[in-house]
Amino acid sequence: MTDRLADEPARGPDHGPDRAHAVPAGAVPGGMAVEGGTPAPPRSQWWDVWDQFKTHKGAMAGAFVFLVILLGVILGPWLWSIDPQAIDIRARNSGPTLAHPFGTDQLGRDTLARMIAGGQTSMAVGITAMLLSLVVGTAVGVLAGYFRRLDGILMRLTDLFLALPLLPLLLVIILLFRDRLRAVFGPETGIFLLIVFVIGITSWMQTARIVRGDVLAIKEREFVLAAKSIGTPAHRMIFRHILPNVLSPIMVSATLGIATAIITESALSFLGLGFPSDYPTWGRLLYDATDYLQQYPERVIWPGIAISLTVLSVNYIGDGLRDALDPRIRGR
Amino acid sequence: MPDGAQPVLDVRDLKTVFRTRSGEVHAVNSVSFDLRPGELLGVVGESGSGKSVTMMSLIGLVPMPPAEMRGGEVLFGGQDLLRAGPAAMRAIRGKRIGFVFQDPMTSLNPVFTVGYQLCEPLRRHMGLSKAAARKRAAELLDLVGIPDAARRLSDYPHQFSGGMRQRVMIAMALACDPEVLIADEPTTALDVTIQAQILELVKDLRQKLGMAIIWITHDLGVIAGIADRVLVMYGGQIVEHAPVRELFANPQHPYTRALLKTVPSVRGDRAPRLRVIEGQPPILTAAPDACPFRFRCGHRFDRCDAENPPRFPTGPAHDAACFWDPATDAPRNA
Amino acid sequence: MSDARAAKLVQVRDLKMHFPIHAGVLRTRVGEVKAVDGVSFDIYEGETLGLVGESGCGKSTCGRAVLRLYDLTSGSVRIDGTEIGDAGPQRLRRMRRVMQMVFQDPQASLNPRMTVAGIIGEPLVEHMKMSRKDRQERIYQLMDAVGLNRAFANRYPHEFSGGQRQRIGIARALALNPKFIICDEPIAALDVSIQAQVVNLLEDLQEEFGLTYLFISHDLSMVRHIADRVAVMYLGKIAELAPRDAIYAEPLHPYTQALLSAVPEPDPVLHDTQQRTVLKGDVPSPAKPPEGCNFCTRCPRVMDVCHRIDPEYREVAPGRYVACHLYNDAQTAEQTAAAMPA
Amino acid sequence: MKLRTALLGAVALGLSALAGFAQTEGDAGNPGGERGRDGQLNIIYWQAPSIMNPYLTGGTKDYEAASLVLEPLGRFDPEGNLVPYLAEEIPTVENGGVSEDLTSITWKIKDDVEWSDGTPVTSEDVRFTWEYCTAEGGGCAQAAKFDGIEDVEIVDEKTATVHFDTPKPYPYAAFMGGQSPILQAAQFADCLGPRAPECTEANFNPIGTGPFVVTDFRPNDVIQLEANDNFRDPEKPAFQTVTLKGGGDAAAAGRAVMETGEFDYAWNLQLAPEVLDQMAAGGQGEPISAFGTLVERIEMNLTNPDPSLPPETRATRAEPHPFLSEQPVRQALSMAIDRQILTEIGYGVAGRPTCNLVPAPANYAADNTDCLTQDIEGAKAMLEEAGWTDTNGNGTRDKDGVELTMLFQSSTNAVRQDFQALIKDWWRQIGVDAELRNVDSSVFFGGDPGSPDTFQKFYADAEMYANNFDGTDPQAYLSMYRCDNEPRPETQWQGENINRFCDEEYDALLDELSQTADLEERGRIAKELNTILTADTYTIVPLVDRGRVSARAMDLGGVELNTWDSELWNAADWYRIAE
Amino acid sequence: MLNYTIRRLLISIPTLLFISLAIFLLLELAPGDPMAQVPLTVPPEVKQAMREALGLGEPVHIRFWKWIVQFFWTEPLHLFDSWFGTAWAEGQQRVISWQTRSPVMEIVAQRMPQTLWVVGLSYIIGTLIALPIGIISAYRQYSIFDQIGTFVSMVGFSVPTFFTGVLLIVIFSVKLGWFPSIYDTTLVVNDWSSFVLQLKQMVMPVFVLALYNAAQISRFMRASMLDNLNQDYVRTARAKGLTERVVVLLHVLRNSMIPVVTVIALGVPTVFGGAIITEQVFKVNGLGQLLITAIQANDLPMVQSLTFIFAVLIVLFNLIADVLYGLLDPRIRYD
Repeated sequence: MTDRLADEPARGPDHGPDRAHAVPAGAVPGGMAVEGGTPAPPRSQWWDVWDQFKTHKGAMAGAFVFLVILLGVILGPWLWSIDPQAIDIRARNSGPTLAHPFGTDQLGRDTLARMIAGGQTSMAVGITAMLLSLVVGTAVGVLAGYFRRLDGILMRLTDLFLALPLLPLLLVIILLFRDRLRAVFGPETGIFLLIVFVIGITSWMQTARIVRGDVLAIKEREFVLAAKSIGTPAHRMIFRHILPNVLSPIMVSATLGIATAIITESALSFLGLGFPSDYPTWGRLLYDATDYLQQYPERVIWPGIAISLTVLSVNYIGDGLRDALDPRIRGR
Repeated sequence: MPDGAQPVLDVRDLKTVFRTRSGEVHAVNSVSFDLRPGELLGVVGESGSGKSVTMMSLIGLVPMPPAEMRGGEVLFGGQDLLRAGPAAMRAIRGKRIGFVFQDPMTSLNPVFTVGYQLCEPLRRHMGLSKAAARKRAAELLDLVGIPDAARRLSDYPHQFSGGMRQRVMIAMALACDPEVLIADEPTTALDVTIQAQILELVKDLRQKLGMAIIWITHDLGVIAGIADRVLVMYGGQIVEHAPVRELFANPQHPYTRALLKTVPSVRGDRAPRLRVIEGQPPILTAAPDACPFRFRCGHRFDRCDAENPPRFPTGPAHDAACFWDPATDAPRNA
Repeated sequence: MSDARAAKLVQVRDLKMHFPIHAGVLRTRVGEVKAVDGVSFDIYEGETLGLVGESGCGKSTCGRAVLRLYDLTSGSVRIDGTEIGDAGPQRLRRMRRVMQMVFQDPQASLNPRMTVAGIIGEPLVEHMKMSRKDRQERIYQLMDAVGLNRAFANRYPHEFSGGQRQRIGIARALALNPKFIICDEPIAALDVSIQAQVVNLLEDLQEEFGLTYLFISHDLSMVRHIADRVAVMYLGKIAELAPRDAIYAEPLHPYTQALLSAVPEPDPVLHDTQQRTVLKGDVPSPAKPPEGCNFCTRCPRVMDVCHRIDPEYREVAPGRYVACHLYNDAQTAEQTAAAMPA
Repeated sequence: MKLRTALLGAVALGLSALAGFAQTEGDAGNPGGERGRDGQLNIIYWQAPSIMNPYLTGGTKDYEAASLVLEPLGRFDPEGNLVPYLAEEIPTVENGGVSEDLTSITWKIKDDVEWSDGTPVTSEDVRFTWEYCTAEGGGCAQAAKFDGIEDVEIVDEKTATVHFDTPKPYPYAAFMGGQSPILQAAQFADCLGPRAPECTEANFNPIGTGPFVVTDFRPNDVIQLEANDNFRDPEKPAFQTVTLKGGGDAAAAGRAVMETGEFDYAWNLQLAPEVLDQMAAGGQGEPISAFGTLVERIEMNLTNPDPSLPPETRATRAEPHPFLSEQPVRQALSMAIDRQILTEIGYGVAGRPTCNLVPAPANYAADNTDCLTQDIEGAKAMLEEAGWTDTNGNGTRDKDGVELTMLFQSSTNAVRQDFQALIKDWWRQIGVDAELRNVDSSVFFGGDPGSPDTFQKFYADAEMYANNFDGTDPQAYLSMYRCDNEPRPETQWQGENINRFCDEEYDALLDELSQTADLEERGRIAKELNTILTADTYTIVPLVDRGRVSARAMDLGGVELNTWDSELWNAADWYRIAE
Repeated sequence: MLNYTIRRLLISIPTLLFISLAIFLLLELAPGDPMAQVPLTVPPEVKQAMREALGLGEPVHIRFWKWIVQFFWTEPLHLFDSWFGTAWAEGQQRVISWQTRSPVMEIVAQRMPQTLWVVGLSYIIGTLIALPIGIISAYRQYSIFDQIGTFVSMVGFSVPTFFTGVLLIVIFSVKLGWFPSIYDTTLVVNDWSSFVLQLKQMVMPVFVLALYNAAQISRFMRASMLDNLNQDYVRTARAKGLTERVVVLLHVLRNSMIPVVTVIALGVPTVFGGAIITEQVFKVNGLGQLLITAIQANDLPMVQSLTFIFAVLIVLFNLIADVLYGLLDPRIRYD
């Protein structure tokens, strides 16, 4: 039997690694011709992914913007050394000036400095919460998919979490543990840990479901059977064979996870439940500024743009990754 | 089959190119052939040889982009299909040219009943009423040997076995009494005993209906049993063309000859060791300015690298695209 | 191929693989798919046993069960003197060095995220305590053995053609110097011109390393080429098992006869003269096999008894086993066999 | 300093002028006429009323909504004077309504008042109201107002006498003001004690004597009312129907009155001054404001909240505070604060700097103004003098190894956090370091003895919040700072003496106040008590006298903002100003 | 299918019980106090009496049991009574909100109309916008339309609704005066002009929510269409000579709708859950606003009942989604 995809005109004869054997030798750059060709450095699939990713203009723009924002908030304090907490009551409610390019707030604190500080928190929340939800989601998904015995109970657990009404619970959990954590870790670290935990713990279910589905599919792939026939034990099977192959959905979840975490944090700020009110995050800055929307519109615009741009860029990155990681699309 | 009859389909110099990120792929390269009324034209070749793309290109079923037609003409009933508009093509597809695809598991829409899918071409092309179409659909299912046809019209594709689904596909292709049936590896996904059933069915239907058939396959055994005339394709080109007995008895192209030798049989003598064609099929990214088979050919010489050989006539209704003449074991001097 | 020649490397007795079907409100077990239902055969050292059948007949499941990739429902599998049918994980892991497998789809059976060296080296990492350098050397040796250029050791599978990938899979199977390799449809996904390359390679390796093969395939012509003896499976059971020449020359079981006659002959002349038996209908579902002989629904020579009694699988002539009521009496069987038209 | 005081005076003057303007215009413009002539009135409360029974709720929004329907025997007017409503007159010792020994008060109900169902109001209803609130298991929120009432005696159909167990110099707690109106006995008869919450219909749609009756009550959303046909004044109310919408936020409410003109009246607009100005520029309405007794203050902890202390003695009088027990430190902390800036940033016209715990009514308000001027240098000198110097050069003063580091807590609220940030900044300038902390208000004011974060537990060095007193008499308010009234483990951390202040002289003065009926004399004592707590000891550091800001549409007449009673106290007099 | 449904229903009973217990315990642990809103002038002993009147004095397990009985027995009985005029539930204590001292379920029923009008309508509109956008975006992948559609839906995801909401109010209510900034829940639609009023006050909240919903669903639709456009049966349909309209809108769409329909079904509970933030911004006092005020007031019976109702809806619609999947896709048989 020939590979049925091979002659299929709908996709054309060039088709990424999935069916490279149809037109094998050198169909993709870096592929090799007949045996005996010159030795070439190894070229992992990620290069193909990157090649495809590069062709997605939105994703490239998104990656660029995201990097700029990320570098901005990381390096910002060195470039713009005003203390975000410093009060200059004489300069309150100032519009954009040379001294305060983004203006100041009602206490005369520098908005640019607060944007940078807020960005650090928002980004840190986004990235850590995403990592947490990813770790939990992947662990649950992999275990459920790989071990038939755990599948039932873990999936029930996932359903349970999916069935919990999240926003109210989020609010309750924050009310519940905020002060205890604050007592242990101090006001900022405590609430940071809590918010990250709460967002992470309530957003892993989709990842778990997707990963489980992929693991189930990969488990049926012959290379897993091949590894089993070699006698590879379960943990090495998971880390060597399963995990690397479910990376694509995990990475897409990751990008979307950052975006939702940032949005969730800002929604919590809106409901008055995020970080302490003097602790800047983009969500908090935006919330505080909505009252001044008419007087000082720039105060809304800065955090609004920052949140939207970050989430937008991350979403575009996710979109590009999804395309790039999909072997059916790659090569188009 | 009478040689002199007017061909139903005349393909001249067909070229299809796929534009990809890594450059152009010349999937079909100057392919010419004709199809005569009532005959069964077999097309053999390995995956990637361009046999399917050729047939899909004829009637615009390759997605454009990434595919692109680079000239040639396809004459069908006096009309050049490559220059016909989309509407004209739709009027031909399914009505005058029917198709059967390789994988009966995925080629039927899973959410519609078999009856609905069968009625679609009938209602569209023949303008039948719902009831009339259904009646005709039942007749068609009966024709392709599905028992209890009328009742099974309301079943979904997944309720049929693979062989039965392929019968449904055939019934669908035959629904409007097409002049041409193009079958793209229709038995490849099936088991041998089921394949035998389908082959019997097609032979039977040919006798009853008398349409011309193009049968794409990589299985020389199937070709031997069913075809009148054979095209051998390699690297996006036709390398040999001959009546079926002539081809098997007297292959002219080194590729055809090698291919025939590599295939073992369940009958006759058993060779102690299989013959192989060394190397891999070619990549089609380069412009076709040399013989595509040269890297695997035992008779390669300078000219093979410099020129793409044209199809030399080697006998009555027999030609091969090769500079080497097996009769003399020497280069042709054309 | 004399019977006395060699020891039995593999002994399979009454192997059963049943997969339960759950249904109903409480997911109770309502039945089972009898993928493999009482299969027995031996494989002698150094020979190739061909296992043929149509899709869904259980031949792949049978192969995997023999390697204990599944937990057996019942039956015994003895390889190289060790019973592995009920072996614990430790014993099984030791046995993995003796028995290996080559898979059908060279695309799917290689981890796309590992390099060739990683793939070939994995069994070495799992089972051998080797220095990195020794392992590297062993990987190169294996690549040489299967005809892969050493320069490609750090490449990823997607950069290779189908035939080359199958060579990688074979090199992986050879890494631990196994005695027994199951080839599960190793050529099914390859093009005709490549199939021959792989089959020749397998034959060369068998000769070089004294390997024993169980060669699973639906391609009767390739099996005829490579196998010493051939077993034909139908719906989870072996219908017939016999030395290659005998079975191709005079198949006993009506199913074998039909199967052989359905293979299209790549010769138009022979094709037109050949007598063919075209079977009616489809293979029944293994979840609901017919009463009596499981071939009775399609058998052109079906008798009354076939619908009632499952025929016994037994030796009707030296080395020839068949499960059919036509050969109920060994005597008649021999006569019939002699009288069979070719 | 003089200039600033003058300015303050001008602001205050301007405010009263504003209120006066509204009133005069109201009087001049109210043409009178038939009931319901002005159609629809739209009121927005950004906190939605959830119940119409003030005895079952602690929410101001609920009292105020209920005041459209339920009326007390008497109310307080915007100046804090007592005004008879259902009563013929306010009983006093002079007119004989209050007995000479101050143990009973006799109320006489007007003859013509009827419930909205047409039945007459009787002394039976007055007695029932007392029974209702004091019934076992009812959880009456106003129980404190009925403290000390021994019995309510029905003298005749329209006369009731309230007997107290001890002399009450100020007997106007029960049945006075929006929080203690008269319920109809007939309607609530089956709702006593534990059955109170089951009477949903009565709680949502009480039969009252007020200008309006409920037609549709949607808890936490909207209340629709229409004019009471049996209201005693046939010309009132001017509006036929009222919609009281709840929910959202103060900014949206202000916008709806002043910018889009969708509503006629918006309650309690706690907004930044510049936001209010911007809205007022919308021209559809204007902000109105008035001052009451609500004072934003810093409370100094006189006991040691050090977490290393055992829970039995932590933050109790057994452990004096390491530095806040020294008066110069407290005084310096107060001097460092610029109350003018705080007011400007946080409250604008709705606030004025104050140095007093009791800022009003005039009779009780002391005239301390010393604290109004920020004096950083003075504060530094004072600390220096008390021996607090920065010996280790870390920027924070210290003495005997004790660093002047404060934990300064407050509830979560944007204005309070701005204040905290500013105050921290000023304290830093005099060499005092502060760690800020804000606690969610439901926890902070929740009183849960298990939580370490309640304002009563005071596990911090200083805390900021606002408090006021009901009605116009500060006696109970000042009594909070009595010895032994502090929260402590034995009392499950309940108690009102948050600072753990204890002074014999102060307690003696309190006793004197509780025996005095003469208003002049009461005022003198109250002022003295106030000064002990603030200007003398800096135990309480008042910051801002917080007024109430609401907004009315330009064409809504008759509004008189009242901080002593419900803002809607005179809704019967409201009317539409003709174009 | 029936077996499957019954089995899922049976499984959901312990799940729901567990959820209700989890919610109850979580709320129980929360440090808030329903007396927090009571002014500081109310003395502690009065507050304590109020607490006890709410039943806060009783042990946790007794309160949970009471709640269970009230919620699963008394409330359905009341519903039954109000439908059939019987008096089974006479005198039985219902779930009472601490804040309003009225039965929780009555308030919930009162909030339903505006929630369904605004959130439900925006969900429907969002879906109706999303489907064609998703279809066209997929059919013309990487075209200008696809790029713009992608951008708009990304923006829909990315901009927090509290920001878009306030922005719309400032532009359309304050500056232009086109729409009211405050939603009137008491408006009765009985003639053309009140209908126009209703439309006007719904425009902004519905737009904000619809944008968000459309963004999500169109992404799903696009992905699902892309999956199916490459399937073999599409080629078969084209080979039959069917028009592109039929191929795309019948063959591909029907298949693509299978996963999307379940996604849409899974989104329905969020409609009943209300859109907390949008309701807050536009003063649409729906279920979301009810929940948030209840949380702020520590009205435990209300929070407990609301969250549990949401949980029931989520479980129910999960089940509906699965059943729909089975019904739509003839290949799926859950037994």
